[in-house]
Amino acid sequence: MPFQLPAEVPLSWYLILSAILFVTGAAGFLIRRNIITVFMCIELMLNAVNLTFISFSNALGKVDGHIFSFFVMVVAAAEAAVGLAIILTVFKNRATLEIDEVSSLKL
Amino acid sequence: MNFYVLSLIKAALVAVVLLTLCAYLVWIERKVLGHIQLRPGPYRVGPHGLLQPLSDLIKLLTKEGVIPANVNTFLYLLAPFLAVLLALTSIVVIPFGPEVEVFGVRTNLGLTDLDIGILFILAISSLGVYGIAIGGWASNNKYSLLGGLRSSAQMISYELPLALAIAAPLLIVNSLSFREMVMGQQGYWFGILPKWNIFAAPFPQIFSFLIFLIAAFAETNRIPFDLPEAESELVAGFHTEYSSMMFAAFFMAEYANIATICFVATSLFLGGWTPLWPAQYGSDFVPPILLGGAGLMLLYHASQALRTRKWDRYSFPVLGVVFLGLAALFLVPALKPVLVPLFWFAAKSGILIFTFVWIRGTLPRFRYDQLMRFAWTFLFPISVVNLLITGLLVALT
Amino acid sequence: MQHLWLIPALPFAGFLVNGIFGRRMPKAAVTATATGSVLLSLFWTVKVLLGLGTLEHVYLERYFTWLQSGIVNVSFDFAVDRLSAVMLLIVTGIGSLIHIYAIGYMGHEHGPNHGGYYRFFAYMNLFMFFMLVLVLAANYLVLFVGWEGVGLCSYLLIGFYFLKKSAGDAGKKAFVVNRIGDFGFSLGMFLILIHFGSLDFGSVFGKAATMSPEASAGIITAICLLLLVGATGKSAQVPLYVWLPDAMEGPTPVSALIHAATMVTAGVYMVARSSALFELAPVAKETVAIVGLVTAVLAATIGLTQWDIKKVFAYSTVSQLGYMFLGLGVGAYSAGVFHIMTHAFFKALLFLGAGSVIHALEGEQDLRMMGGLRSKIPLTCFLLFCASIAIAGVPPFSGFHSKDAILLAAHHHAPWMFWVAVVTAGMTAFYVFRAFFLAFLGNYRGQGHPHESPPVMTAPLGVLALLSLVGGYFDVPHYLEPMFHGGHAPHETSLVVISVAAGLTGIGLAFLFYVAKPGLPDAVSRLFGPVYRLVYYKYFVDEAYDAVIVHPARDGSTAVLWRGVDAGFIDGIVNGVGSVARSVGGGLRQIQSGYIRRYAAWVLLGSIVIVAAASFLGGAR
Amino acid sequence: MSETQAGSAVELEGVSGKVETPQPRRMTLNMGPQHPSTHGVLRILLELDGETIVNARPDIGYLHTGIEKQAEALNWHQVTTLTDRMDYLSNLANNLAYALSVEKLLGIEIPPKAQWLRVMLTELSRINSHVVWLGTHALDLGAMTVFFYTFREREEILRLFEMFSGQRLMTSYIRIGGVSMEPPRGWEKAVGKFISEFDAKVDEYEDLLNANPIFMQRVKGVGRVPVETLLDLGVTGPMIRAGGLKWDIRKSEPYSSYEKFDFEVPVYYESDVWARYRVRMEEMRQSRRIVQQAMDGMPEGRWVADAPKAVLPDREKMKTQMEALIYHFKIVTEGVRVPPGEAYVPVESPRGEIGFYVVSDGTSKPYRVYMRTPSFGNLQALVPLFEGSLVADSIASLGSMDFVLGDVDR
Amino acid sequence: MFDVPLFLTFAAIAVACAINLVLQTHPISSALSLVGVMGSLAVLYLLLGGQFIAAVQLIVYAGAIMVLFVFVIMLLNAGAEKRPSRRVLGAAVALPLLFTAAALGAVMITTQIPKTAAVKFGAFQLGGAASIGRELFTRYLLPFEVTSILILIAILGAIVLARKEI
Repeated sequence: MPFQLPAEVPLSWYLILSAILFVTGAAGFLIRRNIITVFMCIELMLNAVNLTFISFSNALGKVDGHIFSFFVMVVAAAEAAVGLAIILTVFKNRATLEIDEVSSLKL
Repeated sequence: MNFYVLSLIKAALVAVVLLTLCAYLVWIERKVLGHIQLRPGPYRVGPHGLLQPLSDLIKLLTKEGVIPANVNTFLYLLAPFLAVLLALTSIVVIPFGPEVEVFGVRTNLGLTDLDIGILFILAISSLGVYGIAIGGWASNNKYSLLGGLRSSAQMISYELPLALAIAAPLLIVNSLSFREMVMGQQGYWFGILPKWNIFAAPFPQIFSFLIFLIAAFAETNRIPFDLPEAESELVAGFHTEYSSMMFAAFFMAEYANIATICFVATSLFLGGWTPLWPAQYGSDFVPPILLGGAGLMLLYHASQALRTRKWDRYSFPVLGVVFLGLAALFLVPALKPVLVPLFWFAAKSGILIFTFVWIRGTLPRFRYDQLMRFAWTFLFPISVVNLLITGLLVALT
Repeated sequence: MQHLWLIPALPFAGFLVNGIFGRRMPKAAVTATATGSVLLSLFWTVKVLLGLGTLEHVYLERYFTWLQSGIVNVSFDFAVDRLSAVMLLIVTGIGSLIHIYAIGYMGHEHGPNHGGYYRFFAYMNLFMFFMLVLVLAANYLVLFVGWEGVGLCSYLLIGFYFLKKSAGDAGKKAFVVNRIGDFGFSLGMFLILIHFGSLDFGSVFGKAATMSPEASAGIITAICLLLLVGATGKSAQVPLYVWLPDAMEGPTPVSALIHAATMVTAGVYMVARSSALFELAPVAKETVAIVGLVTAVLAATIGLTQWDIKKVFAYSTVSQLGYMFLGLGVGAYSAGVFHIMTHAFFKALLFLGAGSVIHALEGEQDLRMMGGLRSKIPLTCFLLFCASIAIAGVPPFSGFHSKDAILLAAHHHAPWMFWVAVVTAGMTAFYVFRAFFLAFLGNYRGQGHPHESPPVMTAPLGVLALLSLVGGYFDVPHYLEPMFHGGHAPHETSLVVISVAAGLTGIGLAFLFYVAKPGLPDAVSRLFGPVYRLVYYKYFVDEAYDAVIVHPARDGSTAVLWRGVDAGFIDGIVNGVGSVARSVGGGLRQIQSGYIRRYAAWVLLGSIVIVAAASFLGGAR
Repeated sequence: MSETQAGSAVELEGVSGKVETPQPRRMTLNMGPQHPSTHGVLRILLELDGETIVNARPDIGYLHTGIEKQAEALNWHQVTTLTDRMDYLSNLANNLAYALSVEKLLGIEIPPKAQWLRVMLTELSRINSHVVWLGTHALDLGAMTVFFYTFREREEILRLFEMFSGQRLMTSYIRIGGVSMEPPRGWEKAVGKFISEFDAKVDEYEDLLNANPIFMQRVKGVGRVPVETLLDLGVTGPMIRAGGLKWDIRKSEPYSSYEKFDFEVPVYYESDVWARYRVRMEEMRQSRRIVQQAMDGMPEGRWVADAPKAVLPDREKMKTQMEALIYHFKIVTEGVRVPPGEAYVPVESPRGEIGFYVVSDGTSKPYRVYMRTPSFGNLQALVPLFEGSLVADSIASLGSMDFVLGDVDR
Repeated sequence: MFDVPLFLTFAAIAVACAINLVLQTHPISSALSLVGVMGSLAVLYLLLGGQFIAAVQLIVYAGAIMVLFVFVIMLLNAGAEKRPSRRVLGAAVALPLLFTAAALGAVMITTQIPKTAAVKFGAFQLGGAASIGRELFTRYLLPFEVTSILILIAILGAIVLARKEI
């Protein structure tokens, strides 16, 4: 018998999906050079984590995972507001979005 | 009957009706606007321009769809598709009438009833900005870009008061489902005044309703908030470069959005399909009387045949008979429970849609910064205060 | 439910509307909102009181649990008994009159967004809200909310003309001095909480009555003394009275409403409210009486010499508040509260009349620049005369009744107190009529052209004048009698005669000094040169406070806390830590490239190591 | 998309040296020549910082038709038709200015009836111009309906023009020596009907706009330029009167018997779009007054001057009198011979001062015709009006200048 | 009955969009891919019984945060990324690391999660607005209030940073 689809989705599938998304986000963070894209990769990683939360919430039958991901979203919103404002300012002062050209964050 | 078959039938019905409605909204708008502006509006194609939408459609279909050089073709084509898709999606949660029995099948008048229907509407409408923003960006035109930018800022800003205005009736009815929302507004004060949310008990939601309407104007990019397509500044804003069916898609999205938002307002604030006064005082007879009256007037005018156009002599009697037939349909006992709620729903939404057109014929356009200031320094605080007062009063009672 | 919450909520709604939208609203709408809300509040008060009938028992409304933590369990309750009923009527009644008056008085605030007009009314409404919360409170914490709130409004309103430095300074002074009092009050409150385990008036007084007196005498005395500190701050008693005369920098309606009629009586109200505790602490009670007496005398003497018409009335207010404290201290709580009411009538009238004079003279406040105004603004003159004879204790007007009740009780308690108080009463009559004669008789000494105030200002004054004249016949002491346990002093006609004589003597002397023989005051002041200067400069109290408290505190902070502790010790630690960190960081900075993605790679590497360690070493099942 | 990308990234390598802050990126927007709100083919290069205009450069000439040069090739009477084509909204004022200049050279006395007719028709054309301005201006601000209301009145006026001259737009009614035709029968009734209803119509426009907070927000304090600047730039007409300068040629140098009419010159001082709007609204009312007076006091007599060498004779006379036939032949074949000299007579057109500087060398064709047109002068104010304002405000300012591109480019 | 195919479909869309996000050079394409990821995740949340969180995912993430991203990209008119110069070096460091991370994740998931654990569609009933709201306003009240302060600070920060002159 060839590969048979299970009747229900195993929990590990969700977790593997989440891991794939997370690693993709991390890869993007390390590879991309555009600040905005890098920022979006962070959002992708947060989303992956959210998926984990929701999956576990479902597996454990508790609503707490939803609450956590709710908080993650709130934090992401705040982070996006401030982060994009910083990007705007950087762009205004440096006229570039290349992340490697903004390397003065050191002593 | 099978759930899937039933859903398919309903979906097909709603899709056909909605698309026709969008087309005829344009006709209605042009007619009403024309009469506001001392001119007859569309008059040439068909009796009183009734076939105008059809001719527009044929024209737009047969036009060449120009894709300008140096645009991102994928996104350029995606944008109108996205806009119209999202605009049409939100219709699924609107309840048009109560649960009825037609030909032995019990079903809700409406496509579906999500527990979180109102959140669904908010989610879809918050996505609606993508069509415009991407269209503006992908056109590779400065006017389009400015239009897209303005619209994204505007729609984000007005979404807040919109959501806050929606939240106030939610507190009263205590449900996120549209159907329960409407069910919560059944009944009459003193047996005569409807218990709609704008007449709600502790605190009439009239302010929420007004805030909702204002924000709805902004969300649908209508005058006085039509900055994304302000023709005197931005030529045509985000759809400057679009032509033929892609333009038609944007156009249709705009009108579908108007229709949807009027449906939402009707369900949230005006009691959905609930009649204006109780059935025992004869509210069921309003539709046949109105339609029958219209039919009789048409027949009368046909008999006069004064300065009407040549083939009004034929069209008037035909339409008159059609109206009389519709009036008769409302009197058929089997169809009455289906048609009467639909009539009330349509009547309320129609009045709101008329308001949209009316405002367009009356007001000038805001300046962009005035628009944003209006949203953040007036509408937002007002809606917060409104929500707080509503919450307080609901908690106290 | 009588919906007591509506009484403060209405002015609060007015505050919200005016405070948020006032800038954009037309002036008439601002006026209507502000005055209307207070009038509605008055109306609601009357309705509630009528609905509650004779108020044999306390009527309590519970709203919600406010704080719940350990032993603290405070709910947000409002209560009405006879005491708060009287106060409610005073606050809303006088408040309404003064709001109406302010329409005329503040009407000339021009400029962008009609100046501070909407701001003024917003503050006034906020004040009404807090004052009503204070009066309606059913426990000490809610009372404290109102207490702090009225302090805030007082600060805002004293500094209303914040472009004037003196106004800003006066506001700050009031705020700081009140803080001292509030500190005492809050300590008292904590003691109550610890000792009785509750802050509700009902349960505290109930427990105090049932506890054995020996066990708790000391702590109750401490509580009462601390509460008294709070009361001296709010009610401007010695030694914390210094802020009230300066508070006259605010607009006159503010002086009338807050710094004469209502807020400053909060201390009296609070002591009367806590009478059950004070009855158990004779030492504290005696202290109250002495503080009141000292204040009354001290302020009255200062009032004799002031030239600013509002300052005269301000010191008079301090002095009258002293009277009220005296009344409380000698156990005549109801007389003290009665005096709150009559004082509210005639002192509000005095201030508003003074405001009318100032308005007529376009801002002139110096008595030396007035005179002969009787023919120019006769209506104001008549109204001020009503107020003056009321405060001077001439029978049968209102001041006579309440003052006499206090004096009788004082005599019953300790005769020497009576005699001191009688002399003070004479001085009161003297300085009030001194101001009156200087302003209205003689020749006009100013330059401007005085004009009568508009009816919107004089109409409330008329009402107040009527109340000042007949207010003594509201038998408040009798109404309040069941609330307090203090003994009723027997009526002695001889004492009444003495006090009336003192008042009349004061009036006569004033007439002699300032009308009959205008040269006499200078001669007298030359005769008692040093004493006169001492009094004229207000006993140098402000200077003394500066020298004793303010300067040492500032210099000490500079020398010890700043130079020594902060710069030497703390900065030393910080700098030391910093330099260590810097030298360590110098080594670590080699890793820091400035490229964010490299940091991210480090983070990733680190987390991989941690997760791997966790799963392979210990975490695996 | 081209954007000026001034400045470059500066490395902050721990040095405390002078750091050059790069200019924020600006966008260059090409407004026109085909743009809904430039009212014709005007091109404006805008340099934007966000939505604020940093720099504006108007580019004119897209409508250049060489009218000045053409005029040198036509005879004196034919030039009249060119003046119509400069400005389709104030053709009668243009006719009048040209006619007055030539008449000054010819030295002809114009009969009162012609003068009164000229006044009446130029004032009607002023109303025409202002209602069109009002409609398009409101349309620019997004108020569609006003446009249709004003065009209702415009239609009435054009019908009147057609009645007088047989033409709706290019009337050429005012000719050298008077007006081209005798007023038609029943004109008093038609004009009277129009002006009796017109004040109510103006009230109607004001009802639509003045009570509208959005309109007020869009015009009040917008496009404010000091009147001195406007004066330096040669701006005339309602724009300068909205700045507080009471300058109206009808009052200061009356022509065509304007001194015999009773009217006010509206002046406002704010010098913003709102003031310009109010000036024009008030001028419409005043023009109606003038038309009323002209109609009531219309003198009897002939409508052309008695100058056989310059004016075509009556058809009747031509058929019966030899002399008339000769003059007719001469004027038609070679044109009017104007004595050598030069003349300039300014006229207050709806947009401001218009004048034709005509030079004659004694032949039947002008040696030179130079036009001082108000639109060109008013357009000078574009740069100070635009710079520092928002794009949306610039639309309002642009509309408030009220220029006709044909008048600018000639 | 449909949940396995639905999961597979939307998981595939999510992964495809995520990879597209990383591979696209133009930020706006990346942003739209991220919207795709979020949309498909919202569907997965629905499968997991999280109706409320799915709606919030769309409203907050896709509807607000990503619109903000698109807005900023359009505002800055950011062009496509230039070819990275140090690609080889970056890849040489990053890819082994990522591979390790992925392997570690796989190991963790396979060893720690019981094989039998499965997601039954419709079994989880607590994902509605009511139950989440109740938890949020009782047990998680303090964190909830703290987030409001966080948002306030973020607003202030954004305003201060985005001012014309800084």
